[in-house]
Amino acid sequence: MSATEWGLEPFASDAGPEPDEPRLIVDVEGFEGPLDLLLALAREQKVDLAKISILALADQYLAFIEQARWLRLELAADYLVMAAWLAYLKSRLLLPEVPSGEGPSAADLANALALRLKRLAAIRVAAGRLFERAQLGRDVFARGAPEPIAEIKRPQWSATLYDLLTAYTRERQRHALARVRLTKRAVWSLAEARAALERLIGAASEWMAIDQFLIAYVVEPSMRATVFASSLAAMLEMAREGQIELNQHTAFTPIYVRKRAQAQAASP
Amino acid sequence: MASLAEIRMDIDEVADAALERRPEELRQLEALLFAASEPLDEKVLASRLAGGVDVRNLLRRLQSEYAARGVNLVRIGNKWTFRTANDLSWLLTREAIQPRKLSRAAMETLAIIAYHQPVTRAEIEEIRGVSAAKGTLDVLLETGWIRPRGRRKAPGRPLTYGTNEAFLSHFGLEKLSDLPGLDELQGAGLIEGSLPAGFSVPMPSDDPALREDEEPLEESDLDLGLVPQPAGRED
Amino acid sequence: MASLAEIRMDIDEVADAALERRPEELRQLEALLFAASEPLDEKVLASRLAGGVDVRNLLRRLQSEYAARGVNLVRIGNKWTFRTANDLSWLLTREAIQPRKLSRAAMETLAIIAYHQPVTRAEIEEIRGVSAAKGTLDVLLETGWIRPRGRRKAPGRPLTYGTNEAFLSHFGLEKLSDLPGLDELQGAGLIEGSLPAGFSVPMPSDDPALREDEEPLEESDLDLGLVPQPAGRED
Repeated sequence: MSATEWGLEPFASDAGPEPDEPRLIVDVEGFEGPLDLLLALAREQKVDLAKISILALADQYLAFIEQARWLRLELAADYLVMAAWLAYLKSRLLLPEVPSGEGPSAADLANALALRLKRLAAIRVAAGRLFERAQLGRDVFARGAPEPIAEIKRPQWSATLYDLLTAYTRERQRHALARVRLTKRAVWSLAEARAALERLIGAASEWMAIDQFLIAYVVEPSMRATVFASSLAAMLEMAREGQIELNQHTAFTPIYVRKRAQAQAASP
Repeated sequence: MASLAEIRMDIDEVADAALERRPEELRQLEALLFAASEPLDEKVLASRLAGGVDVRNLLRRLQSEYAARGVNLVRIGNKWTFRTANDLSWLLTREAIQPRKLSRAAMETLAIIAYHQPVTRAEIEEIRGVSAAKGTLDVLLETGWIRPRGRRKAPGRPLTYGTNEAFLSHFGLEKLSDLPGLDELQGAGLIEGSLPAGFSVPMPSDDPALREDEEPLEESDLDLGLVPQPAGRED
Repeated sequence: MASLAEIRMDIDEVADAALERRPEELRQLEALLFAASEPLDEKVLASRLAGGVDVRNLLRRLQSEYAARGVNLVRIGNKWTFRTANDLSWLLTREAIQPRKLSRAAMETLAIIAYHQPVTRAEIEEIRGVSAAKGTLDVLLETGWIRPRGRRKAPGRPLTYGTNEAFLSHFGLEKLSDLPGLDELQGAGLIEGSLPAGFSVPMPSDDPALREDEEPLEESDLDLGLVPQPAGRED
C-alpha cells in the first residue's frame, strides 16, 4: 500500500526515493487523537461524510497504524485502542451478520462511528465559525475610557419623634432643675438673713436704708425678692426682740433701720 | 401635484435617511474616539483615516450631531473625546446610603429649634446652657431638616433658624403645631416631677412669614451656602 | 400653495428636529451605557431612570438609532453595551490587545462546551476522541468564558461545564441560541447524541437553572477554586 492510497501526502515526504530512509514519515504528532486521524483519512476519500465507507476507512486506519509501528513510532494508547476496535468492527462487517438480537449490529456500530466523526467534523466547523466572529478586544471594542460611577456617600440621618421629644424634655428639664438649684442657693433663709443683719446692724447706730446693705449681697436682680423678704422677716423679729428699730415713712418707701442703743429707749 | 400629506415623510425616516448619507469617515471617527483610552488629537485621528480628509470639519460635524445627546464630543486642548453630557452627571453617581444617628447634642439642638423657632444660635445656647458647637448646626443643616430663615433685628444680626417640610415629613408630623405641648409631654411621662413656676413649652410654629423682629436673608447668605439649594432640599 | 422646493427642508435640519424631540430617557440611557465599563442589566438601567419607563423599548430604539453608526448598541444576554461596529475592526488594530492564542484543542473544547452544554469532561473527550481534556479545560477556565455549573447525576458525579456571560460578551452573542451554525448542527442531529440515553436535550443552554440530570455544586467545589465566586461573576 502506498502513501498515496493512504491519502497522507500532507504528512509524507515525496523528496524522492532514498533507499536508506523510510519513504514515509508518519506525522502522528499532528493528529489530535484517533478520531482526528480518521477524519483526516476520510477527508482523503474526498467524499461526503454521509457516504463514507467505514470499512474502507477502517482499512486505511489499520494500515496507517501498521506503518507507524513498522517505523517504530510510539503511538498513544488512544490510537491503539481505536485500531483494535476498528479491527473488530472490520471483522464483524466482513462476516455475514447472524441475527442474534443481542447487542448492536455491525451496521449499527459503523453508523455510530460515522456519527461520531460527523459530530467532531461539525463541531470543528462550529469552532471555526465561532472564532471567525468579531471578538471583543480584537475586532470590536468597548468604551476605551469608561467613566466611573462615583459613589456619593449620602448619610441618612435617623431620628424618631420619640428621640426628638425626649431630647427636648431632657434638655428643658435639665435646665429647669439647674435653675431651681441655683434659686435654692440664692434663697436667703431666715437664719441666714438674721445672721447677716446682726452683723450689719451691729456696726450702725445711725438710720440706714436697709436696701443699701442688702444690695451688696444680691448677685443678680432675680434674688432681690428673696433677700428682701427674708431680711424683712428677720428684721421684724429682731425689732420685736428689741434689738433694732425700724422706720418707714410711708408704704413702699425704703425701710430704715438702726441698732437700738441701751441709752436710746425712745421709739420714733 | 403631491399633497402636503404625501410629501411629509415620517420625521424619523428622514433622520434615518440622513444617517445613511453620513460620510463613512464619521463612523470611523466615532469608533476611534469611542475605543480610545484617552483623548485623541486631530493629527492622530487624521493619520488613522484615509488621506485628504478634513478631520477638523468632520469633528465639528460629529460634535454638533452629539450636542443634544447624552454623550457629547468635547474638545480638550487639541484633543477630542466622548464624554457623557454634563447635565447628566447626576446619573453617574451612585448614592450609597450611610445610616447615621444624630448626636445627643444635635438632637437637643434640633428639638429646641423645632419648639422655639425662629431661634438664633445664641438663643439656643442660652436655652441649653452650653455654647453650641458650630458643628452641631452644620450637622443639622446637613440633615436638611432645618433652615436659616432670616436674621434677627438685633446687634450682629444673627441668623434665625427654623424647621422645614423635610423635618415634618421625617418625623411624620402634619404640621409643626402637632408637636406635643407641656401637658401632653407630662401626660406621656416625658416630663416628671415638679417644675419651677413659669416653666412653659412654647406653641411651636414654622410659619415661613418672617416675624416682626426678623428680616429676610440676603443674597450673600445664599452664596455662602448657608441655605441649602431648593433642589438639594427636595432630596 | 407651497411648492415642493419650499416644503423640502434641509434633511439635516429635520434630523436635528428629530433629535430635539427625543425622549430625555434616551439621553440618559446613552450616558449610562457610554459611561459604563461593563454591559448593564435592563433592571439596573430601569432603576436609574424615572419610574414607569419602558426601558426595553427605549433600548431597542437606541439600538436602531446607533445601528448605522461607528458605535453600536448590542445586547448580551439581558445586558446592553456600546461596541464599535464589527466592520470597523480594521481601523482599530492599534487598539487591539494581542489575545491569547488558544490551541486548536482549546478552541474545539470551547465549541463543544458551548454547543453541547451542560457537558462533562468525559463527554468532551468522547466527542474529541482523546483523553487529554484537562489542560484545555484549565486554559478555558482561565479565559473566564466557561464555568463548572453543576454535577451530573451519574456514577462519579462528574462536573458539568457551560459557558457564561463573558463568553457571550466576548463573541458578541446576544444569546446562546445565536451560536453560529447551531440550527444546522441540530438539524443534523449532532447535538443530542452526546448526552446519555434518556437525557436528550434538544438545545444547548446556559440557563443557570440546573437540568434534571444535574445537581448543584458543593461547597468543596467552590473551595477548589473551580467555580468563580458569585461576586466575581457579576463583575
